[in-house]
Amino acid sequence: MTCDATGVIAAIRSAAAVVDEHRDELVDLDREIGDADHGENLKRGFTAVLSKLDNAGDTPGAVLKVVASTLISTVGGAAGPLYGTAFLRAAAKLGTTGTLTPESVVDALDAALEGVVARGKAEAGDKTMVDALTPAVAAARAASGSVADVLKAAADAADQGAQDTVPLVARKGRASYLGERSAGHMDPGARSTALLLRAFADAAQGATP
Amino acid sequence: MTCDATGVIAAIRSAAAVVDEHRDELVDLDREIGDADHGENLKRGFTAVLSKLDNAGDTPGAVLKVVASTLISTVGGAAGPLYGTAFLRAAAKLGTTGTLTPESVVDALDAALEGVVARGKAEAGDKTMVDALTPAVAAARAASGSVADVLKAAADAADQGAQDTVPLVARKGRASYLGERSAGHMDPGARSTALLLRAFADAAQGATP
Amino acid sequence: MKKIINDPSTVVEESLRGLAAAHGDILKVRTEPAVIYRADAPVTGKVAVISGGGSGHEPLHGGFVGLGMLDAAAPGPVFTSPTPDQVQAAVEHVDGGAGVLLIVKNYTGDVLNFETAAEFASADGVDVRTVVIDDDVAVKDSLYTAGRRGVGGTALLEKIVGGAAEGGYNLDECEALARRVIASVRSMGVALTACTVPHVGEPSFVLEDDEIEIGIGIHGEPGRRRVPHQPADQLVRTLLDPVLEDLPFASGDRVLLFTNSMGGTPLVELYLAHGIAERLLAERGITVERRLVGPYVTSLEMQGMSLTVLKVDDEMLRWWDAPVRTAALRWGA
Amino acid sequence: MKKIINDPSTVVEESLRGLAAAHGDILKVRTEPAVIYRADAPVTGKVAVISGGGSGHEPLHGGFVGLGMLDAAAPGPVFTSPTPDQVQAAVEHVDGGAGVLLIVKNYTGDVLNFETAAEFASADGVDVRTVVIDDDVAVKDSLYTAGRRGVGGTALLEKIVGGAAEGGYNLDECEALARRVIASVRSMGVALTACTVPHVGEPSFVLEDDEIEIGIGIHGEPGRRRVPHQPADQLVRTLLDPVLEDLPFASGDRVLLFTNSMGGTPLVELYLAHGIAERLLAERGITVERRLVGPYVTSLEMQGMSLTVLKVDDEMLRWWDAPVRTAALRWGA
Ligand SMILES: Nc1ncnc2c1ncn2[C@@H]1O[C@H](COP(=O)(O)OP(=O)(O)O)[C@@H](O)[C@H]1O
Ligand SMILES: Nc1ncnc2c1ncn2[C@@H]1O[C@H](COP(=O)(O)OP(=O)(O)O)[C@@H](O)[C@H]1O
Ligand SMILES: [Mg+2]
Ligand SMILES: [Mg+2]
Ligand SMILES: [Mg+2]
Ligand SMILES: [Mg+2]
Repeated sequence: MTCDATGVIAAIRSAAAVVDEHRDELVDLDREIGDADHGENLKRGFTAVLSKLDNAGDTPGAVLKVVASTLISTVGGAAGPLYGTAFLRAAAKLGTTGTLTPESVVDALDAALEGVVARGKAEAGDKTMVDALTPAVAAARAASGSVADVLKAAADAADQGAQDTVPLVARKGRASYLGERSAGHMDPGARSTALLLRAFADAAQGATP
Repeated sequence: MTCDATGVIAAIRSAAAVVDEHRDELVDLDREIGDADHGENLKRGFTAVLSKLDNAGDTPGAVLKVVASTLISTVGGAAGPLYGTAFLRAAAKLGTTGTLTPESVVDALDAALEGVVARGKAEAGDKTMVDALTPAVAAARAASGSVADVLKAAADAADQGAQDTVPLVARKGRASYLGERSAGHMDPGARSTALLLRAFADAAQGATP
Repeated sequence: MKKIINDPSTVVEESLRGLAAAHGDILKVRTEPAVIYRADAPVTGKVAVISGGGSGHEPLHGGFVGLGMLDAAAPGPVFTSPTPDQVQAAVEHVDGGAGVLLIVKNYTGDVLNFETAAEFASADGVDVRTVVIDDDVAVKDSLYTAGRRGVGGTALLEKIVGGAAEGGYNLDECEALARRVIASVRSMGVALTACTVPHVGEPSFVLEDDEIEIGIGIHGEPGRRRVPHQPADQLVRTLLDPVLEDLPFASGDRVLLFTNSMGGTPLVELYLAHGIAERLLAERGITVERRLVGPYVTSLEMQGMSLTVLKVDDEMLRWWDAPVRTAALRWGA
Repeated sequence: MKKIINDPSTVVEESLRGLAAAHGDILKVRTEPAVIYRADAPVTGKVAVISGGGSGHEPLHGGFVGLGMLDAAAPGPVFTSPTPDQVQAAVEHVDGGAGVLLIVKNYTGDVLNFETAAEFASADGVDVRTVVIDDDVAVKDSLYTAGRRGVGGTALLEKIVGGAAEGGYNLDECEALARRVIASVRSMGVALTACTVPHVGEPSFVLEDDEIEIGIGIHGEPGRRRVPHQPADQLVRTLLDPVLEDLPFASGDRVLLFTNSMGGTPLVELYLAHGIAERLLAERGITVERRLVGPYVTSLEMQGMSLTVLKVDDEMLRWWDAPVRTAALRWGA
């Protein structure tokens, strides 16, 4: 992947493929502690995104803005506005820059996390996507190296973060209605965050810088 | 059993017991080719009859008239008016006679059959209670001996008649909606007719005349 | 069996208590024998329209008692026709001196029990007429069967004739209108799942995961044939084709289309099916003048639906549109 | 999964087509984004009342669009909140210049999506207020949860506020009334069976033959606890006690009692449960002033029910009684 708009478009395409592949898994996770639609919601959203990617923009930020508004207007549920905000804030952070750098990627991830928290008011430990995104941002910031290295660190940490939601009792979102019974299941939003970051990291493999 | 009102009351009590005992069987038969209520309908009816039997009357006819009106007002469904009519016609045939004779029993059975046919318009072979009652009347008429003998002949023939409904395709009642699919099941009304006649025959064992 | 009941033998009685509590402004309930009747009955000088049948098909018939529809309903035990006493008591409660029309669904039990009641009421000097509705095309009508069943068309019949009775039709006119509606209405149903009668405790029949029962009745009695489950487009056609061929309905006809849930089918599916039926009728050049969509003639919790098509004229439309104020149907009042 | 559908991904769209065909005199439907709105919208000078949410709860909300209730509803996919575009389009269709009240059920997704839409509409100069209903006592309300869910009380809220808006209330008055209704209404539900979301194809949870789920939501999400099935007398008490203790409701209170089916529970059971609830309230000295009984806030084909109790005053009763003309609720018009 290149670190310009074309590369970002390619990364979004692989993210869409990953969502498609894991749709049933995300539905099943949401069935356990939610309402069984998370995979379907994201699939609907990323399918719409795919149809908008051609000529989505000349800069990474412009592309991510199209992704954001498409997700907001097609995903629905809690995940729609949250992921929409995440991509929107990342886009805003990147501004009009034409090429991603490891630093700008970290800053964009950080902005995404802040957006999700601002919108959803969840804290770490509430068993939400924040529990994947928070360690991901920290790991990305601590990592050194290329965009690919930063994203790999983020994805690894997000994987672990998603895994760590299993024993938690949910305090936000639909899973919170279950109280204690929400423990013992992975949070679907944390899992999808980890999947998206992994897709971006894989797409960035061998990218420069 | 004696062949007066007291004896008839006793016979009706055993019939009620038999209905209670076979309630589930009749429900199951009706479930196969009807609407799964025949046993419940008769049980409801005979339970009501039991509560009216004390001092129901001084003659067999008077007792049967109480049975008839109670069945009509509690059974519902097809069986209510049909059995109600059967008992009513039998009661009318017996008139004010104080003691049953083998001949009067045969005539009463015949009147009951005529009543059922008049009301329900079924012919032999239509897969209804008529298929149990028709051979029962014929066998009773052909039999010689006591009231008990006559009733035993009727019950035996009704058993066979009910059995013979199994291969028939129903042309009356709810089972007729099934068309060919009604074949292979015993008609619940034919079965209940056989059960009632057997209860009467058993109660009459050793009766005089 | 999981049901919200206390005891299978008191289901109907307890349910009637709740019905009375819920709709005291519209109807009253009496027991032993059980009758649901208009709160303002008898309406002097008005033809009284009475129906009834087994319970478990709610809102039919009790939910249709009230201004502009039924004067009384006689509710039998679940899926079992009521007794003559109930119908006689209904007549006594609502007879307003202008005669009584009995609307009976064509089942042997219903016909026999209403017949008996009619004899008694006539003997008491009441002018009683009986009409028997038999709109189910799934069943062969011939001299050698119990004939067609009364199903979805019953709701339409009760509304139209009830409206006319409220509007001042005399008994002859009510009866004639009823016979015309019966001659003009046809229905067909399908079950996706069976229902469980409380006193039985087990499903009335068993359908596999991919099987449906075409030509289902409303008493949990099996239908005409089992076929694999099919997409809605095809399923609606499977129901509608025999209905349209039967009367037959032809291009240029004006109809009322009634898309009915058997109880357990949710509205999202029912409206979907209704949309398909509208499209198919339009394709045939048949004009849908009025429609009714919802669970009105049900079979407990059964999943499935039925389609009813009534060929209408201005007279029928007038009484369909007339004010009605019942628990289940209400407009203009 | 046996459903009357063609394709899980087009269920809502096809169902809306049928809804529009069935009720053309009351409502219109537009797609991409999907909105159901009053046939006569916008009503100039009237506060517009808009709600919406995931589909699968029909007749909520689309069945409540019409005179005296909602001006528009935004239907999301099954059990998924609608997107901001839908809500924005709804506002555009029905804004009559007197401001817009958004009625939102308290779910994270609904709140976030409506919030976004409200921001856009406000930016366009529309006076938009949002009220969030959270009547479900099964869920703990605390700073550390998503808070209580909006369930059955939503239907009552939409009727009362819709009536007031039709009756001439301005936006401040509508909002104040809505907040008072929300503060006065409590609900609790139970599932006897699970439901199956079309795009999932399997039941959302599994209940054994003798198990029920207390405190169920309306999205097939599991409830608070599983208990053995119980007789109706006890079950109704299990639902009603926490509702009454919560507000709390006390002797002398006047209430509206809403006995709601989750979809698959037949009316015969629902009225039975309603009768029990009426008796229990009477025993506590609580006066039932009005009642609503039926499947109004459902969860597809789920069997089960909920009880909603609203403490009413004369103002609420006035707008409850006011004319309404929608697909699902209709009186006085
Ligand atoms: N307040 C919140 N803050 C952050 N994430 C949240 C919040 N509420 C829910 N989520 C995330 O959204 C996911 C559920 O998304 P989805 O199933 O698409 O929406 P819904 O819950 O409306 O059905 C949860 O698994 C969780 O990770
Ligand atoms: N026309 C008829 N003539 C004689 N017997 C009939 C007729 N119709 C039905 N039956 C009898 O009634 C029985 C069914 O009774 P039941 O189940 O109590 O009533 P329903 O069919 O109304 O549910 C049938 O098995 C049959 O024997
Ligand atoms: Mg979800
Ligand atoms: Mg039967
Ligand atoms: Mg029956
Ligand atoms: Mg959802």
